Amino acid sequence: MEGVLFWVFGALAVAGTLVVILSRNPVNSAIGLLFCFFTTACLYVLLDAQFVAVIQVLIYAGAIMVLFLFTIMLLNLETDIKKEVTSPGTRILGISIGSGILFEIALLLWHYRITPFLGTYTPEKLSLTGNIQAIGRSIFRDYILPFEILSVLLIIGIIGAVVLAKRD
Amino acid sequence: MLEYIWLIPALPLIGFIINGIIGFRIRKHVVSLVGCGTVFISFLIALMVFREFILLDPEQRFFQKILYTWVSSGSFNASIGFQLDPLSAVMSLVVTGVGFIIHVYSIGYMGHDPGYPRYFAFLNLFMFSMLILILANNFLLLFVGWEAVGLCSYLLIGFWYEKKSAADAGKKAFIVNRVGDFGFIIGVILIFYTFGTVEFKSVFEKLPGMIKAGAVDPFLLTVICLLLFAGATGKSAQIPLYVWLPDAMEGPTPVSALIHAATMVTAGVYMVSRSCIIFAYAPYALDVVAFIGALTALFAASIGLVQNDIKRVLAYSTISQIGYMFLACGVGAFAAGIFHLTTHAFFKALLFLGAGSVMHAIEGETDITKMGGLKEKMPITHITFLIGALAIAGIFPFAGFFSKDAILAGAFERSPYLWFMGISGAMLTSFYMFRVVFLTFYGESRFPHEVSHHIHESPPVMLIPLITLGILSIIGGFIGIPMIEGGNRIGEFLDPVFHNATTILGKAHHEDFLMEVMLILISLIIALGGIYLAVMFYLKKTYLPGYFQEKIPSAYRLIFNKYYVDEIYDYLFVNSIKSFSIWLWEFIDTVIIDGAVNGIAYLTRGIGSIMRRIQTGFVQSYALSIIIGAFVILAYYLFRIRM
Amino acid sequence: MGIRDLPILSIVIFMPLLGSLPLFFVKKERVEFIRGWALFVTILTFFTSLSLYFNFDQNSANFQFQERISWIHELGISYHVGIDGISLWLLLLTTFLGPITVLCSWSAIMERVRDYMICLLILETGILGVFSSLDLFLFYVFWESQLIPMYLLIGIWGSQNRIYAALKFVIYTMAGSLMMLVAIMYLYFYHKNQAGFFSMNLLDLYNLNIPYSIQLILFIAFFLAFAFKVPMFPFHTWLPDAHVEAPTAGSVILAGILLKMGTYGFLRFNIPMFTEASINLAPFMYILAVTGIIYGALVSMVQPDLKKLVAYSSVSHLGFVMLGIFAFTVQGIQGGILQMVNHGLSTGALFLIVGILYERRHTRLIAHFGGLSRVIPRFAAIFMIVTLSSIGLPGLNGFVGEFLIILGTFISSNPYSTIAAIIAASGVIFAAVYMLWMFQRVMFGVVTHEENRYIKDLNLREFAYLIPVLLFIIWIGIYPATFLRPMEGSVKGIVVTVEKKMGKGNSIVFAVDKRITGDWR
Amino acid sequence: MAGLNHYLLLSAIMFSMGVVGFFLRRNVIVILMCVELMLNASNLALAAFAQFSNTIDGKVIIFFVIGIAAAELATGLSIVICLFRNRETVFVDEMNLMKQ
Amino acid sequence: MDPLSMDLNLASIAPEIVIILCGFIIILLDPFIPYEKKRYLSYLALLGCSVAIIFTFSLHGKRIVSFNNMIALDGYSTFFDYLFLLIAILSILIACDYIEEERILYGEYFALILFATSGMMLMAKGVSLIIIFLGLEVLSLSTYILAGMMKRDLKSNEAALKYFLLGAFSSAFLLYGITLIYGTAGSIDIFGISQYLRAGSPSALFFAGVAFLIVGFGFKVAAVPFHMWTPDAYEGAPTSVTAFMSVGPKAAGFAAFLRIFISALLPIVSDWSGILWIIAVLTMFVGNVAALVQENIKRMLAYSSIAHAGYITIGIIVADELGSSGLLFYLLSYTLMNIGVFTVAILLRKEGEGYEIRDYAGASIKHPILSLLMTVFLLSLAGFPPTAGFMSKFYIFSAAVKKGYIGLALIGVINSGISVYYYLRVVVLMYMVEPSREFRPLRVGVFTSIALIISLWGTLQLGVYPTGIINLARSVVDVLFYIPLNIGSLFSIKAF
Repeated sequence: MEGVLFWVFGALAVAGTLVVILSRNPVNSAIGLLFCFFTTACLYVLLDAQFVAVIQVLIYAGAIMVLFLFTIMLLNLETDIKKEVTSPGTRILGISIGSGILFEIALLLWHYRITPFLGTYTPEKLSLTGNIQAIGRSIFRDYILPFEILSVLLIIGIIGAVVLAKRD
Repeated sequence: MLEYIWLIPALPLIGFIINGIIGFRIRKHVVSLVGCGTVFISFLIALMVFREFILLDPEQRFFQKILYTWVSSGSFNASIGFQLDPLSAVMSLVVTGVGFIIHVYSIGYMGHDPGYPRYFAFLNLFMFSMLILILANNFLLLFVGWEAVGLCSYLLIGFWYEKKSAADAGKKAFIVNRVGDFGFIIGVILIFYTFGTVEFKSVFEKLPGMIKAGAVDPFLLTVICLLLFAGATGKSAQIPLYVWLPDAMEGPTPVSALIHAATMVTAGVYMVSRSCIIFAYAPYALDVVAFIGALTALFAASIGLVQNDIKRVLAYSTISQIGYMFLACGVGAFAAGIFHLTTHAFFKALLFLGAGSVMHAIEGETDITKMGGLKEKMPITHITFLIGALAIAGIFPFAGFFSKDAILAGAFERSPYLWFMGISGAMLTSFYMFRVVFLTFYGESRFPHEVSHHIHESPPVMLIPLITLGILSIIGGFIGIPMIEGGNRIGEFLDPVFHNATTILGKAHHEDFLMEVMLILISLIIALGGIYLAVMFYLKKTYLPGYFQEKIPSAYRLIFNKYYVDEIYDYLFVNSIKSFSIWLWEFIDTVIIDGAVNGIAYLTRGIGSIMRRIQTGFVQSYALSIIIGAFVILAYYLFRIRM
Repeated sequence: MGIRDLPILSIVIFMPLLGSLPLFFVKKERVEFIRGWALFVTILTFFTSLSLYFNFDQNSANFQFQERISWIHELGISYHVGIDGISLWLLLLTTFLGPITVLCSWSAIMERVRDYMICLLILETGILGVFSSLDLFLFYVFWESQLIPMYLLIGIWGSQNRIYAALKFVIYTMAGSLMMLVAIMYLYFYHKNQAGFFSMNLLDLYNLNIPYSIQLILFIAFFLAFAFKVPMFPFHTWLPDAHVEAPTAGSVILAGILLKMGTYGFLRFNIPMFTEASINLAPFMYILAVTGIIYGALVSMVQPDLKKLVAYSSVSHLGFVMLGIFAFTVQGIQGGILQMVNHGLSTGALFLIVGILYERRHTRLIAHFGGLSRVIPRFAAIFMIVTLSSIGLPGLNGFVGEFLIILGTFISSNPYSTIAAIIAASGVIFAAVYMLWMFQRVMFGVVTHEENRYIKDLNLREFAYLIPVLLFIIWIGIYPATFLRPMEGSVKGIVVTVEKKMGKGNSIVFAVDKRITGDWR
Repeated sequence: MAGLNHYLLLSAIMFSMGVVGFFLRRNVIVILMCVELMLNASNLALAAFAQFSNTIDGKVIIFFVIGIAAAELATGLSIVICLFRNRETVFVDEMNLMKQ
Repeated sequence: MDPLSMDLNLASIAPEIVIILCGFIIILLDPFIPYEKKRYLSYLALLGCSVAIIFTFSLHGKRIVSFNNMIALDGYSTFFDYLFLLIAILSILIACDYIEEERILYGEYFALILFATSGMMLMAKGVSLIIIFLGLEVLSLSTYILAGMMKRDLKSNEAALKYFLLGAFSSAFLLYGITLIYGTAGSIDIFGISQYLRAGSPSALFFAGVAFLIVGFGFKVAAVPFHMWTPDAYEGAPTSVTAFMSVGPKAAGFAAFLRIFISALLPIVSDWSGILWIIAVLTMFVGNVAALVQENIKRMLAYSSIAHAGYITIGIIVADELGSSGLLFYLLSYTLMNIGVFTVAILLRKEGEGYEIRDYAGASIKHPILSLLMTVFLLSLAGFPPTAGFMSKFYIFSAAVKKGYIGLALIGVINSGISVYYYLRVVVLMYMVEPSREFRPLRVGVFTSIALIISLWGTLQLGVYPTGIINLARSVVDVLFYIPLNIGSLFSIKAF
């Protein structure tokens, strides 16, 4: 079952990314991205990361996508979709170099099966204590400093938005 | 007194310093006084030294005075030191004596020249250098004098530097001399390499022992001698480096008399005689010396036959006469060479001064075809000049007769061919000398009217030197009368110097008396024959020169143009080197070396421009660069792992 | 407290630099004061440096007046200065030329006098430092730091094409010295590996035992740096440009001292440290040196520009120096060092003379002159003497050096040295050709350009700086012992080092020496 | 059952797609979306790694990555808006005032 | 949740906290301060930096690992704290006059500089990849905004956008690399990674992670081929920001780069030194050669900064204490001389952001002192003794030679030979060419003067007598090489 779901969601996620990079209309790209995010969230569930899946939907699909769409609307971008053209040469170059990197990673994966280091958070243990609890404990204890730094980062983002997007 | 021999060269140096630094501020007669006075005192000292010297035993006639160590480096040592032996004693007398006479003559001759103090300064400097040359006790100091006289020659030839030909001639003299000096200095170095010293005394004393011990390669000695002789050919104007001397006549006539006739040009002879022992052990080199000498004697005399410039005729005659001296050295008759050097100093200086006197009278004209009939207007000049001509032609009892005869006798002993060359040269000599005499002093005056009007006898200050030298030319030969026992005083006096060399060369056995008389007679007849021919050509049948000129024009032109040697040299060396240099500069320097460097710079900038073009300003192309970078690094790792 | 207790060497080295500091605070309009001050500083430096000579122990081959202070302790770098008989003369030559360069710029430099004098003074410190550093790092620091003042001198106060020339000068010199930097670093770590501690000290590095193959590479690295500086053929093309464009003082320093840094480097570093490589590469050096001698002379002959002519003649003269140094004989090396001094004096004086002409006529083309002897006789006399010195006339300085070099090379044990000496000696002929021809074209003949008729003869100031040079030219010519004696010990030290490495068995140098002592009698 | 490699491959595909999109698209906003895709790919890989290695750090890091993405995006979009005000364009190929 | 079990040592990040707080205070105060008095904000910022320096100083010599192996307070990070605070102070000092003239006096400017500084400090202090990544993001975001702060200026907008897009792109790579390393090594702190590597040969995917790390850091330090953003971003950004960008992010990038590659990746040094070798060589060549043909001084300095990144990279490749301390020393001297150059470039610029190199022609006549300073800084950049530039090049190249990277050292010196040309070109123009324009009358403010004096003094001090700094640099890098089997054993002092 899980395997099937992985293939289904995986295929959908790839389809979403394809929409993002192939659609000439940014709104369509945004929808594709949204689609991709959703399917990724589903994959997170498959990976026993339910909390992350929720966050993914809330922040990515909710907040970030809205930001994207607002901006697209604000800048009224649909009018000049036609400008979005790339020469075939560029396209071939881009696709080949992209698939080159993909090919390289795949090759690494294919030939050298990794045996990951095994930690203590077995699925059993996680289901015992609860996924969210474990993550929360981790974030607010082990990862307290990154968490605080993230807050600074977000404030910088706000300052940036204020400084740059404000009309003067 | 011997202690003070360093004063002999030092005094002219003082004169040079005084005249050189403040000469242009002090009055003319002070300049003359300083110029002549210092030389005169030197002469007096030389005389006194000589007197003291002659009182010593012949074996003890050697004296050395070392002032200080000049160059000392590692095992090499050369000092500023003077040595007195019979050879240098004779030379110093000749140089200071003749030098003084010519100084005095110059007072009159150069009287109206604006560069008067400069002239005397240079002349004094020359005296200093020449005395260093002959009094030096080692090869390096000799070389100092050697070069310094060359410098003075350069300065004095180019005395009238505003005349391009004079400046050119000076430069030519210096450079041609340098070519010879190149050989000389290598020779000196080889001497040091071989003997470990450059001091005359130790070199000459070491040599026989080393030969005996087989410690020295005879070939090396030959090379040394040839190199030294190369220096001599430069300084003494022998084939192939004689070309500068005729041009050197651009200088003032007293300079020609002093430097280019009496003293400096004979330095080569002096040097070869000085090194006679080395030469004695290098018979091949000696043969070369003899052959070059004889060849030069003949060759230069042949050019002298047709030259019209009075000083140039005398110049070629000088070359020719020095050739005789080398011939003497080459055949081992060193004493005869020095003897001829001395007499030649007298009569050649006389001839030059006489020519100068003539030129002085006729406003610098030097072309003998434009002269004539000066006999009446300048009687004393005429007489003295005639004495000089007779002396050089080798007519008994004039000085040249004895010295030339001694040389020819030596040559005959060595090889009849050399003798024959010598005797032919003697014939040519008497012919061309009397050609000059006849064209200048006899016959019709060929001067333009306004010139002949002014012709006058020279002032006493010029005539007295002429007369003095005339007397010397007459009696000078009697210091070396051949055949009579004890007559060859100069030979005996010089014997300590040359003894070893002549012994080695096996010249001990004496000539048969009859043979000697025969030779003397032949040479006398030949000389007289030359005079007779000159009489026929230039007094009796004056059409003859023109006739021959038309009959064999190519030979005439060849000789008249001095066998085109100057032109050949110009073509071979001067021009080709100049164009080669320009090629070096404009091609090697500019195109190849700078081109390579600029090329690299250009290439670098080119690459920079390409990079600038890659920097398109498009974000995507920048991203592409990152992607390619990532791709390559990944590929590197893939490759590495697979290995 | 005796004078030997004072850090006299450091005082000499840094006096010009310290002297330049007050100038930063002087109003630039007060040119007379600035010139006077610079003159005062340079003269003071000269006299102070004389005390080095008077306190110099002539019998010692060791470095004297050594001062050593740890500088960068971690890297084993110290401030270590000291002089031996070799550097003594170059040091004195530098301080001697100091006042002369100030004097010759007196009226030639009218713009930015203050900056100019500052550059001159800093330059002097840099050069003095190069000649007295015993620490490789310190040496390199001084070596590079004299580059910039010189660059500015050429670039700011030069003539039309100055920027190109200045850049060429810097880039060429840098190109060479950077290789040296890497080699220095290598040596440094080599020493660490061999001796166990970091040291940049020359005396420590002398004791290194370097395998031949590495020596070869290091030799080449140092060679590049020095060959560019000397400059040896074919690295010489920056020199004519730099000389032509530089102001007179720049040319004087360039020719007089900067070029010696290259030859000095060979003597101080290449030969003692990479002895085997030096011995084996000597024929190669001969080829370059001899080519330089002949090439420089020939090209010099056809130059239309006075300064270019003198510049190419420098190539020729420095070829002699290189030849002598690589002869590995006492005579050769002593001659080489003496010739460095000689060249500094003679060529320096030639540039002064060209500068004097340039100041009066604003041209350096030989064709624009002619017949000057009549107009300016005193100038002519001095010019003549300098010319003669340059062509190596006996009795003047050039001869002693050249003769010793040729002699030293000739008797060297190297099989190629004889032929090299002979060819080099022929260079003397060419020297006469180009110098005399130049002299003739400038001074002799009749005045062809009307402007030349009114040229003024030397003034007192010009006499004041030419006469001392002349005095030394004559002094070295007639009594070189003053100069040869102090360097003897150091030179012998080098020769002994080389001969040790050669192996006594097959040393021809020794054979020659044996012959020289005359065992055959 | 999908293994770690499958997830990683999927993540790599998404990452490469993001890279390709970044290279190909001209619209700044879409380019930003591509960056988001790349970050998302990382997230997927993180989650997979965490799951298969029995650690929790990966899943925590995702949390931070999402935060970073948000802050980055806010900044990026404000730059875009600022630029749009002056230039009236969002196409990066029209932004090359500086090139040499 | 037990608070005591939290490994929370605030003291170890005290300077960062001070800086960030100071930034917040400035932001908060900004709206209440009238326009004329905004300058006081800069005093505040300087005060904050000074306090941070005092805190850093009080932490000097301590070795603390805290926040669950995320932050290491040790000599290395202390050195960088000093360096970054110096950069912050200098940037603030040179910015005041400039942003007033260019009408960008915002409290935000200083706040962002401070935030960026805190990001840099975290990058140096972080021993966990996540901290380093977050620090980098803090730094980058602040810098993107700073670059775009001249909102009306098209070039500034464009610079910000390009920098941002490519920065985001490359940080995605970096993140992917971190992910892969985490996945294979099972740890994100350098101790864990190092242990993983010493346990045996790493998994192949780990190398992909390393590759992406190189991409990410390569971008940050402007190494070829990840350098293309540099000229555009430098040219477009306000010059005071460019000055900051040219030293700050580069130093921070190298701090993290070195920490990770030495502390964590030293066991596989042979696997990355080759790559970095090529990158260093390319960086030096591209930077120097491209700088030869630039007409704009900011662009020229951008390429010069690329070239210097190449030299500095040598310090990583060498991978020993000499190289690492050389890198530290180099960064310090580069900071001083580069800030100096930019300061003079700002002062002598032509009205209206004229930074063409030819605009500097003849500057020495009107502004002799500034020209002299510029010359000193440029010579230092070119590596002439006795300046910091020479000393640092000497240091880093000799480290290369010591390790046997003679080729690298040779290429390095050849490159500094090339670089002489373009640095001296500016000197040529200033001194040897007649001015082509009127230089405006100049009032060099106190702040700017202080900045100039600091940079000049530093440039000369490090060139003439660098012992103290070399000592310091050598004493702090040993921590990179000493990799404890048991973390606790090294960092025995856990609190103070």
